[in-house]
Amino acid sequence: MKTITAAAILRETLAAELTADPTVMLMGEDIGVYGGAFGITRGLLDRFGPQRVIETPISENGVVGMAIGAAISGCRPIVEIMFADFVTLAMDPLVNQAAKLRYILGRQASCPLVVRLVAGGGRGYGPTHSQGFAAWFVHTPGLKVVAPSSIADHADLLHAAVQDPNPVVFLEHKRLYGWREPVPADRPVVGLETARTVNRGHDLTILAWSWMAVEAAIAAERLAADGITAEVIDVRCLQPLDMATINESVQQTGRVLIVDEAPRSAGIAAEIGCRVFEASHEYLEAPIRRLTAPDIPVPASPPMEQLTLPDATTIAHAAMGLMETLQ
Amino acid sequence: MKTITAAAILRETLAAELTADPTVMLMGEDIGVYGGAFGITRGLLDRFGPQRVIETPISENGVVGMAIGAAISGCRPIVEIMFADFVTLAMDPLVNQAAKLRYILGRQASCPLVVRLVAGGGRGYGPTHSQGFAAWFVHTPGLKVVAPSSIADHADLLHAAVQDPNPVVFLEHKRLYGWREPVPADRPVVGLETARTVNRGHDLTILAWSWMAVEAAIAAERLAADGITAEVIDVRCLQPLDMATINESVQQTGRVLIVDEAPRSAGIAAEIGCRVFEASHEYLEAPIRRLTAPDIPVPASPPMEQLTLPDATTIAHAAMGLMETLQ
Amino acid sequence: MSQSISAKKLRAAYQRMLLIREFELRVERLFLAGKITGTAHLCIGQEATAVGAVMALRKSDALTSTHRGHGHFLARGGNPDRIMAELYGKRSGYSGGRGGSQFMADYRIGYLGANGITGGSLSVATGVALAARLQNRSRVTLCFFGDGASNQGVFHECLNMAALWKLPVVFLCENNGYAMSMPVARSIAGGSIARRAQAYGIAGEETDGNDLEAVWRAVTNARRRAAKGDGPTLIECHTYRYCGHSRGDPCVYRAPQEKVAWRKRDPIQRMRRILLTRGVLISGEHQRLMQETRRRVQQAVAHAEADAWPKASSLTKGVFA
Amino acid sequence: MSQSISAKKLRAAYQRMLLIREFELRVERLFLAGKITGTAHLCIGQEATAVGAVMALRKSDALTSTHRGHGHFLARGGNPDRIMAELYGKRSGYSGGRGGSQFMADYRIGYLGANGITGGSLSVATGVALAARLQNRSRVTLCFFGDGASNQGVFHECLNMAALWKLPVVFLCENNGYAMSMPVARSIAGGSIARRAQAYGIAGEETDGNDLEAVWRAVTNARRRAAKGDGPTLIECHTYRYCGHSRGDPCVYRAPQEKVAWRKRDPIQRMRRILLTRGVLISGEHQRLMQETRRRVQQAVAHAEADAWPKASSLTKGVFA
Ligand SMILES: Cc1ncc(C[n+]2csc(CCOP(=O)(O)OP(=O)(O)O)c2C)c(N)n1
Ligand SMILES: Cc1ncc(C[n+]2csc(CCOP(=O)(O)OP(=O)(O)O)c2C)c(N)n1
Ligand SMILES: [Mg+2]
Ligand SMILES: [Mg+2]
Repeated sequence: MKTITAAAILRETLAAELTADPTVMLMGEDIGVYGGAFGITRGLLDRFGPQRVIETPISENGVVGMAIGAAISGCRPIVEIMFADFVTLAMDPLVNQAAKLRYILGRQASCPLVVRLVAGGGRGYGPTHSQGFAAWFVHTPGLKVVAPSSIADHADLLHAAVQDPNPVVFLEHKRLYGWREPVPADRPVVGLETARTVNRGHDLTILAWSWMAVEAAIAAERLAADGITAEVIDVRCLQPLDMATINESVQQTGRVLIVDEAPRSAGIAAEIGCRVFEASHEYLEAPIRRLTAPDIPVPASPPMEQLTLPDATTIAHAAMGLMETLQ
Repeated sequence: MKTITAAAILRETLAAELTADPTVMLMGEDIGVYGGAFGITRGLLDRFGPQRVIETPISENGVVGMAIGAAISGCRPIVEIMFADFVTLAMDPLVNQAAKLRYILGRQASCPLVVRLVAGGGRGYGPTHSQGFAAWFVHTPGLKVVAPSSIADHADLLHAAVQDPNPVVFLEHKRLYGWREPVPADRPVVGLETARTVNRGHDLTILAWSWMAVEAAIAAERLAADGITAEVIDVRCLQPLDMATINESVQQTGRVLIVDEAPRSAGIAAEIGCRVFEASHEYLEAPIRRLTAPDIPVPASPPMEQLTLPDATTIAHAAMGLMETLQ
Repeated sequence: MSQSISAKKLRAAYQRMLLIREFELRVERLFLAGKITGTAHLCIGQEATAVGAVMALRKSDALTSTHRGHGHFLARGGNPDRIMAELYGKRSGYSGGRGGSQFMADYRIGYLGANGITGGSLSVATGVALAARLQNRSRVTLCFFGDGASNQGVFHECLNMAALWKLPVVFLCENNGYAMSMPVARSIAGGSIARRAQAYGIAGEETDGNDLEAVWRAVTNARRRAAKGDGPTLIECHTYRYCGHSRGDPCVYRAPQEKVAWRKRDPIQRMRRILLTRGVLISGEHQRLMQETRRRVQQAVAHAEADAWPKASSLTKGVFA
Repeated sequence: MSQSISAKKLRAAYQRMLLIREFELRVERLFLAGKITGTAHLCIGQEATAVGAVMALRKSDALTSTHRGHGHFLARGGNPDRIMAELYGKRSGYSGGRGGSQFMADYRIGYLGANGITGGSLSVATGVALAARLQNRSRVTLCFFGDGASNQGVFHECLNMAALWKLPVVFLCENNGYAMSMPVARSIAGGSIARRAQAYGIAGEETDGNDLEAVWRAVTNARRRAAKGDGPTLIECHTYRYCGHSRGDPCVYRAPQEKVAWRKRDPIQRMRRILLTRGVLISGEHQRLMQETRRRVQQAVAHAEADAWPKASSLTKGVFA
């Protein structure tokens, strides 16, 4: 089985999509010779030329709006937003145009747009280069939202996102770019509304996604050493949510810990928490627990940033606490 | 006791703030002779002149950014965003600048900015003129978020917002502009972190804010006729939340219905639901219930819009359902 | 370049202008009567710009509109029944009642839609032009926007990119003197929108937006340049809306004389005089055309009145494709 | 207008340029050594623009900076110890370690801060200028931004408003030829940033950004106009960054000869030659100044190394005032 990083598999996938479908195009800042700030598009300009790999000025609003125009014209644009933080400049086209076209205009309009956001903290990039805003998009009807964790999922969900006829916000975590995992060549097809069970367990369910799913898996190993078996589910598809998989697990374990590195208030952990509660409250043996960042901007200082974001240690700790609680 | 509309009391309050404090200034589109799209600033240009009532071109991003520049220079700008939907264009200055200045730069920086958003549906204005995005701001550390319902609160919370040294997102519901209520002249001071108990009851707690609190109060009257006494709490301050008031009520009634006209997923109702659960789960006699809009854009067609948004009827119905459920 | 429009086309254009005028006047009354709720922005007085520009397009071309979009839609051949039904929020409306005045489209005729966001269609249109380039299609995209919209940042972003990449797009600013209550003199630094083209090294042109032929000529030339690969053009059409910005606008921000002066330059009357002079229209024919037009509008109203509301069960359907 | 800078000031400017150069070179090494993490954008090669522009300001003036802000901060008198501590994420940093390279400020000296958002300071600066107008203060605001930032929509919005209201702001574009890897030739339609001033009817000027005196003159004149109420000026300073865009940029997008050519126009060497010619600096003095400067930078590093981390208990403090 080949071992590969998220950065490399994203690059391979983009190349494969560009090869397979002449309507696929990339747009973004510095995605040409530079290969994008994180090297994801490296080499693609050379291979596919400037008609397919369109390097843009720094104009996030205009670029996302243009991608919408291209998408309704039969192209499949994939836009890279260098840091998710900059999507604040493109909320209007995403929310007021892309998200609404299909519902309002009906079948005549489809908007197969993928917006790749480089999200998340942990690299010391500071308050305006460490955000993700996934919750905003989940709160925007008409957008699909995906945040892969496993390396294989980076390929499979990106492929699914490109194939999808709807606008998809695709969150990539910068800490995963250099993360390496073996990836089987033959993999089942993955849909945009599916969660992934990372490992089985019966004591509690840990729900996480993106980088936090990696931390959760590490936490689960540590918990196992203490005799606690945690079922880790990589939620990965944030809108729509695969509540069936989640509820099935929770109804077996009776305990659930939801982990999100975003600020706590009105985050996705709250939504999942409510839905679990709504569907599975009679199975709960302990209160649902959220482990998130506090409601603060992400500080740049490395030790402060570390304190801000959940990690394997704090996840394991929260899980232990949960095991001690009685409903 | 004088009876007055939200539009009129907002106008009075703006005038009072402009009079009391020479650093207060208004910015926005058509806020001059036109008086703003909803007439809130009518007459203020005449009274306070173009130095204080600054009519801007259609440049939401630039205008909110400029207001930040003015705020850190010792002014107290109040920006009107004609429809909340257009704040999508100003997310960058709000989120990446205003919200973070204090936490990052410390005491040297304060940003006493009020951004007034004309929010909400129910007027047939269609998908791009009926949103509110309150949940986005609640999810943005460093912003305070307020959404008054009572007419008095429109004055008192706006006053508090203007006095506050932090950026405050102030959501006004367009359906309240013409709503009229008696307003006592002598009122206690109201803080930006307080909920308001609209009426007492012991069977269940209904949590709502903005226009939904009006609908909830009407629902409570109908429920009373059926022998159900609902305690209605106007949450009104959405960030920070007054969980003390909310939990106290829930712990007495054991049942809670949270009403929000925004789309369901990752909305404020989810956050409140989780917090109630976290603090009060052992008091709950029935599962927490959320009544929200479905995850769809707000349709323009009047009957469809009505089906989309919760109202007194659906609130009463949900409350009855809740009374029949057993934990 | 000197070009002229055939008599037949001129006549058709005149009829289209009448249709727009009568449609809009009727919508105004329907609002006052409470038959239509929500909001709508009427283009009474601006008909020559809509029709003159759209008739310069080919069938394979595309156009994007604004919040003030009924005229553009009708100019492109939108069905008055379905537009009216949309305003009523009825089932056969272009958006099945979901969009209302500011959110309807007919992609089959290249009408990519009104837009509730001021400036919102600038980037979409530019992207459509980009796609046409990539797809090697001969399509040119016409982008309507207002003087107010030209102050949005995205205007700058799109003109820059369209110019850099010589995209086949025509930016047409309907300068009606005001953005809601904001006069151009207080909102456009430097005074001219067309002149802003120079900043991007593209062609810019001002024209009389109440002169159908002038608009047609300007757009025809711009269209040709765009199609040839010579890049975008920014056209500023000077025109005027007689009506308020939207329902309930008392127009306190403009002097009554101003409207009177513009009435003298009414695009429809002017066109009528020209057509009579040229013998394209014969005396008295106007009455007949008016009657036809009114009947057509009445039919649209009757259609909308009789149409059903959207199905309640459809409410949550179709969010995703 | 012909003006000149006193010998004393020129000397101080030269020293400030040296400080910036040495500070940045040191930061580069600290990154490579893993002493500093996160990111930083260095302004090596652009020192004349920073120092020349800032020295044209008065004490009561304000300035906003960019992601490439160390030079602007040092030019304005920022304390190297606290800047370095901020890069380290330490407690005495200007933002207590919370902000890092792209988010620090010292309001007391009118330095309103770096900005992690390309173009993010344009509106803030314009708003500061608006406030100065309302407050009847004589303050002029200098707004630094890059060629890349000039493509953000907010550039257009702010230039328009500043021009309309004749705000006391000086927009200074540091055109270093690239936005990250994007060359100006492929990103600025029309080719000139300064010329975009015409669109707004304001003064625009190009100048050699590696010539401290030229920059100083341009900003001095613009400052005077702004203070007099004559409105904003857009100044485009042509300069070059020797270093990569940020840590780890291999600069594949530019030819090595280009850098060589720009080295010949190095702002510091050029200044040294001039000062020597004018006798402001005597031969050999440069060595001494360099030593002093290096000591100063070393002191900053030592300070940052010795400084404590922020208190863990402070993590959630201070979100609100
Ligand atoms: C982003 C945004 N800001 C504000 C509005 C409210 N608004 C609708 S139309 C309009 C005026 C537009 O002026 P202009 O572009 O000149 O078009 P006109 O109405 O004159 O046809 C305004 C401010 C909006 N719809 N979208
Ligand atoms: C809104 C936004 N988009 C993109 C970036 C990423 N980015 C940081 S600096 C930069 C290049 C800026 O170029 P320029 O304005 O010319 O400044 P320079 O780096 O050349 O000093 C980019 C693309 C950002 N920080 N913010
Ligand atoms: Mg206009
Ligand atoms: Mg640059």
